[in-house]
Amino acid sequence: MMETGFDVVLALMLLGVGGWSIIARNMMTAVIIFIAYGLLLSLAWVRLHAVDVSLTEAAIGSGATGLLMVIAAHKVAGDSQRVVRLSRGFHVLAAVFATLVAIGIASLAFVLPGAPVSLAAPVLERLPESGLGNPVAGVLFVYRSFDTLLEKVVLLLALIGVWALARDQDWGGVPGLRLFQHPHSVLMLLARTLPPIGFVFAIYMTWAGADVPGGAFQGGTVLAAMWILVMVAGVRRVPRVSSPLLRLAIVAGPLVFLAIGFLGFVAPGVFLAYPDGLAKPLIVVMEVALTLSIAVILGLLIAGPPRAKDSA
Amino acid sequence: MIPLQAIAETGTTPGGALLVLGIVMPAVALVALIGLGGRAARMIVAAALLFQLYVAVRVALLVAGSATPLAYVVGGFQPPLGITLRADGVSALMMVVSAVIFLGAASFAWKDFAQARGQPEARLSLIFWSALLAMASALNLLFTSTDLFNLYVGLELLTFAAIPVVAIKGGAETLRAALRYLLFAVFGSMLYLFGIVLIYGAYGTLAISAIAAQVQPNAATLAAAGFVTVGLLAKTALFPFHLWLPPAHAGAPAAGSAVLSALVVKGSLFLLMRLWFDTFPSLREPADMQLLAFLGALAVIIGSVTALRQPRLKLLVAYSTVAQIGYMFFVFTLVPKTAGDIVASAAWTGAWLQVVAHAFAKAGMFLAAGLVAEVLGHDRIRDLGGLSARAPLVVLTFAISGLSLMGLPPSGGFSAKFMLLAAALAEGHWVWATVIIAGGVLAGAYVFAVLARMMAAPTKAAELASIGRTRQLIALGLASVSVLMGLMPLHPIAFFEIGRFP
Amino acid sequence: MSAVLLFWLAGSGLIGLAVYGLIVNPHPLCKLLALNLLGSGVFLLFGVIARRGAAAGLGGDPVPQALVITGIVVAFSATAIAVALLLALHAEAGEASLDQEDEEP
Amino acid sequence: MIVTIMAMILLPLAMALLLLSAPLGRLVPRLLGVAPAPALLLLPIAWEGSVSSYTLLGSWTAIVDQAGALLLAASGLLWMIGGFAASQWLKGREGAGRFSLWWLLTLSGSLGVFVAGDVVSFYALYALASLPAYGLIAFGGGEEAQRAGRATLAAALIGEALILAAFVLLTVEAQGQGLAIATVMHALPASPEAGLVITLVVVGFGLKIGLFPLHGWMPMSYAAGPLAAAAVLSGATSKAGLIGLIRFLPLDAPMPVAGGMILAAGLFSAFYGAVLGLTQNNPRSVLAYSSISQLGQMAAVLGAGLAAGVPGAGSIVAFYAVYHVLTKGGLFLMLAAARPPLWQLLLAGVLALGFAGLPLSGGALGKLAFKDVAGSGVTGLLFALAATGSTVLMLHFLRLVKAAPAAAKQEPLPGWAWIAAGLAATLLMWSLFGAVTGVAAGYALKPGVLFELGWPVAAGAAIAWALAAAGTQLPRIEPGDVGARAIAIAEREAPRLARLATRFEIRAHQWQVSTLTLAVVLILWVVLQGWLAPH
Repeated sequence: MMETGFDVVLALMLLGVGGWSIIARNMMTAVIIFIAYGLLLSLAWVRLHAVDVSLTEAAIGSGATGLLMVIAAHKVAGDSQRVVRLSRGFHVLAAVFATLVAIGIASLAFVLPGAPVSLAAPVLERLPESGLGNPVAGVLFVYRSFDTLLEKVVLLLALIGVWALARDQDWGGVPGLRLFQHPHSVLMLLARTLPPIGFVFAIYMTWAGADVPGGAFQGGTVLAAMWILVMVAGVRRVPRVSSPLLRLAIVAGPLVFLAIGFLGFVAPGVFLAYPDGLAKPLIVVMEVALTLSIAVILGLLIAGPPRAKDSA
Repeated sequence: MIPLQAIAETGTTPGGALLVLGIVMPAVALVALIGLGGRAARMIVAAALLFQLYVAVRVALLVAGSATPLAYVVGGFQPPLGITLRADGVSALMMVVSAVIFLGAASFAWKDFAQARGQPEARLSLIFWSALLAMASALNLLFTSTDLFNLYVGLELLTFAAIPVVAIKGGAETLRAALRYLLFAVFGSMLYLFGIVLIYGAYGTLAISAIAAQVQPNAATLAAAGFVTVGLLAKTALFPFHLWLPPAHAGAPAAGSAVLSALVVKGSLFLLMRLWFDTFPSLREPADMQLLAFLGALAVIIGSVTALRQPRLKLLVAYSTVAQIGYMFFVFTLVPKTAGDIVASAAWTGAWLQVVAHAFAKAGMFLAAGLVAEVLGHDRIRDLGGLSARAPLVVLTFAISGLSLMGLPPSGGFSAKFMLLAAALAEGHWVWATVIIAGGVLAGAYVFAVLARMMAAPTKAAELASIGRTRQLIALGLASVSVLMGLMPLHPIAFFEIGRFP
Repeated sequence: MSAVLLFWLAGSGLIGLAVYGLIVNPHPLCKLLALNLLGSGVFLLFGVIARRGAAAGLGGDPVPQALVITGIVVAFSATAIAVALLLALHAEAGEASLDQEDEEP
Repeated sequence: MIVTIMAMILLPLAMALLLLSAPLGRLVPRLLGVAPAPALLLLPIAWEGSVSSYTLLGSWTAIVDQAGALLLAASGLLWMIGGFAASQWLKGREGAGRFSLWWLLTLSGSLGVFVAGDVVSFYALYALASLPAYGLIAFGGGEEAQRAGRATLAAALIGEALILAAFVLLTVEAQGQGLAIATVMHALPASPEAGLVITLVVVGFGLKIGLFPLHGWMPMSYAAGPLAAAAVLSGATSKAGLIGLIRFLPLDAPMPVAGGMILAAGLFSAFYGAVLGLTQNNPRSVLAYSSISQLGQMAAVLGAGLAAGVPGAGSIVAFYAVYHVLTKGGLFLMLAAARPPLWQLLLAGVLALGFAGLPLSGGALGKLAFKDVAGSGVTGLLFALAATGSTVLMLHFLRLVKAAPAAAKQEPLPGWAWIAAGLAATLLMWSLFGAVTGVAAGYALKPGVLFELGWPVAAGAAIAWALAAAGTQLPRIEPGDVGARAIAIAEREAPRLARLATRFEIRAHQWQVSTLTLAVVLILWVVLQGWLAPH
């Protein structure tokens, strides 16, 4: 009963806060509400028994995404939003169809096939082969490691996408974050308040997954998010995008991942399969490299395209 | 629980590893490129794309030789736990087409995105070549993966690779186009993803073969199919979801536009066809398929007319893509549910011929448009006069690409149109037949409008830049493929049918 | 009411809100925010599906959970590119707006 | 034979490709007359009644029969004469390369279409005969020329569309047995879509031969463009439409209704062209209306053949067309000279009145040839009256030529060209008559026959004299009359519609509209699935 009550409140808050972030007039307000929403969502994930997701949501979905949007909102705050004035009728029309979509999806809850389907049992059944304890990590690094590999390529591409926007004369320089170093900006406030929350999550993660190897991945992303905040606060300098060391850090994870994938061709004879008994050590090596790369890439994504060559 | 035994043909076949290489090798090249920096870019890209062509041709030969699809179980875990790659006839076809066009576009762009010797890494070089490699990888993934979530990652990879190509030139208009493209495409992806969520909820698997084996027309599945389809429509830029396409395709560098128009929009279209013909063919509701055809018809008519009224050549070509995509959506209503008869095969072959012919014609046309802009320093259609004297090969390229777009024989465009029309008329789809024919007239009008300007006397003496012969020949070569396709007999092509799910 | 149903309804509502915001909110940053909200709603529904699949001693089906993690990273990548584009557009045009000047040719 | 056919189609295309190379390209405009040479190798077939088919490349096939060979012979000669004339005219002219390109493309299609043996190659060559003509007509670059070019192109594109529909229907009705014309036509009479196919064929090819009311573009386009171009377009390429009718009307199966309707339409066109031609004072327009009239008569003969089921009607009409090909082309070439001397006027008069069947002229033989098909009685009389109309029209033409002011635009075409064309026409007609009809040419000299041919001409001359004597002033009607009006309306309305479509597109590609539509389509999709599905 207690739990249901909590869930009801949480669900209502999610809707309320999410809706608020949509209708908020001021963009900065909307973004900050969105970050709060993300934290609420992490709670919901815990309630859904998905702690791994909860951590990822807090670190990336709310933290890193929120940070990016705060930066953006700060910069474009002056935009007049002078655009096609939409008529009231159009608003109503949009609301009607959005509501229809929502109602349609909601109604599906009652028509999903009665007997829930699940891959939990097959996942657990073959998990011991890999030596992993966390079934989510098992999916990410064993059964569907191909997805995870491609996801790393996606991250690389995101970096290329951000770097594409540099001016030619600035290329090779340092990503610019200087504008956000005003000591009293909202950002600084966040930079001080968010790390402890992230830290709490990191502790929770460690506590929940004491012997669970999959924890390192989420931990890495949480720490990456924290590193970003530290960078923004100006504690650490941002490296040049052309620095070979930086490039190495960027590709280390994907490179190790690919190498282990190809190793599979040699040892068990299948791409992305692990040699007998070596699964766990290989995965650990991979995760260490990935943690580094993820942290660096996330940091660079938030730092934005290089600004000027000689700013350092 | 999961009917594991219901999953047919998921084992690795001989040569299946080629499918992995097709996806992974461009990724390896991408990692090497970023790690080593843009200075080594072109060598890496050349090696990767040549290897890709080799892989594609090998796959096609193996599929054709055995008349069965290739498959590879990644990581050794069969669905529903793991991911299987699978190449049937159309996968192999598209792999070859994309490998050839990538090579063509890369050779065309060879000089534009060069890296000066001894200079620090240039932005253009790193960005363009990285994006090209990522697109190549993502497309092969879309052509061969049979896991719906894996395909989602592929779709996103493709979009993220396309964005830098659009935005690379900078400038407000281009950036705006890229942003529109990204936001709209991500909207589409989210709808697609929700469809997948429903499918997983209903079947506990994301493998196409497993879903196909147990699909039921229940509410969840029907809604899932709707979300997935509409999401993919947004990514394919079917009218009126094309809002991002013309500015994005017109704003990219010529080689980029060629790849975007020829291949990238086909990625999500391929997936759409994979879904409706392989995953849940039994759910093809005539009313819904008519809705797709209706939007396709709007695309053909409105797209062509809008193309006719564009002041700039690249925009005209981009709107022509909007129109040509429309044709491809007739296939959903023209291939009857009960496949196997000659009408179904004709429509099926026609649709794929249209995809391929358009790919080559449009690649050639965009490269030609790029050369036009280079020769004249602008691409205003009104002032194209005198081009035929200065750059006859470019005009020829435009003309023969146009031949295919208008659907005049001999060209792949004609064969495609002829077969689609035959299927439409045999089934009594008079309205769609009329649209297909009217689209040809309108295409003729916009192609001729441009050709007439190109052939006209120069409007004013202008400083003309010179363009290399090699790039003209590359453009001409790609366009010629669309014409040579017209020499194939007008029969349903058996290769396209290899490995279709029953 | 079970948590499963509750969060399904919440997710549906979030998707509806996000779709509305995506259509009518003019500023690209607002659209981006709506897209993220949309994504979180979709992920939440996937989480509900995972929770329904609790079996074999696990609190939820680990496959959807893993997929959501991948999805979140992918969505973040999109956000990163979008923000960079938006800021570049803002710097270039003085204002980040998606509306181009549509003139009658 | 295959080599000859391939050479005939490919030589002009190869020459067109040569234009791409700067040094060799400069030679091409001088060699336009050589391009149709391979066609002349096929000349002897015109005397044979045999039909043979060849596989050219893949599924592309050629068919050589008497009807095609007759048209090919005449057209080949005209293209050759016109080509030599054009080469002379092009000397040192700006845009010679451009003109040659359009010329050669049109030439290739114009000749190739007569031997195309399957629907695909027919469609391709027909398009080649039709679309590049735009460039020839709009060559001058003036507003009027461009307008004429656009109208011609629009007519050609619409015609192509209708023909494509007909061809695909034919193929579908033939149940995928093949694409050869003989195969698909074999299945037609029994097909439930026969009526539709014939309608599409008549309208589609009718656009090319200027069948009323599809004739509006013809006077416009023949009045524009260089004379050499007008000569080959009016003489040769218009016959692409004729061969289309010959090939794609099922002449071996009697279809009284369809045939009767085509007969009526053709005859109406014949009279309409003759009467409207009188309202023109530009000799080029008069010739264009004469073409409408003449091609109308040819269509009428085919209609009569279809009604009665006369398989040989094709050859007979083609034979009649031989005269028109060369003479009409020749008369256009003649207009190059501002004030021809009297003997030339007389010669032109004889040639022109040949259209009306002036006894002993080549045209008279054509009329005799189709007499049996056209039938006697009322239709026979109507054909005779059409000849009367032609007489009046041609006398009007001669008067205009004679009265042409000295300041009339001159184009330096060689003076021999038109005479050669006219002589070739007459020679061909006399030498072919026996081979086509199976009757010795001496038949045409019999007094009864001479009277039969002569009275409509005499009547026409009388009418012309009466009109002139009475000083009747016919109203001046703009070239293209109702057709031109229709074109003008299309010119006004099409951009308006296009603007509407563009405005719709601009609205549709706004973010909010596009995204809302996405939501609407989503809902609609599910609704359609749920409500209309049988499950």
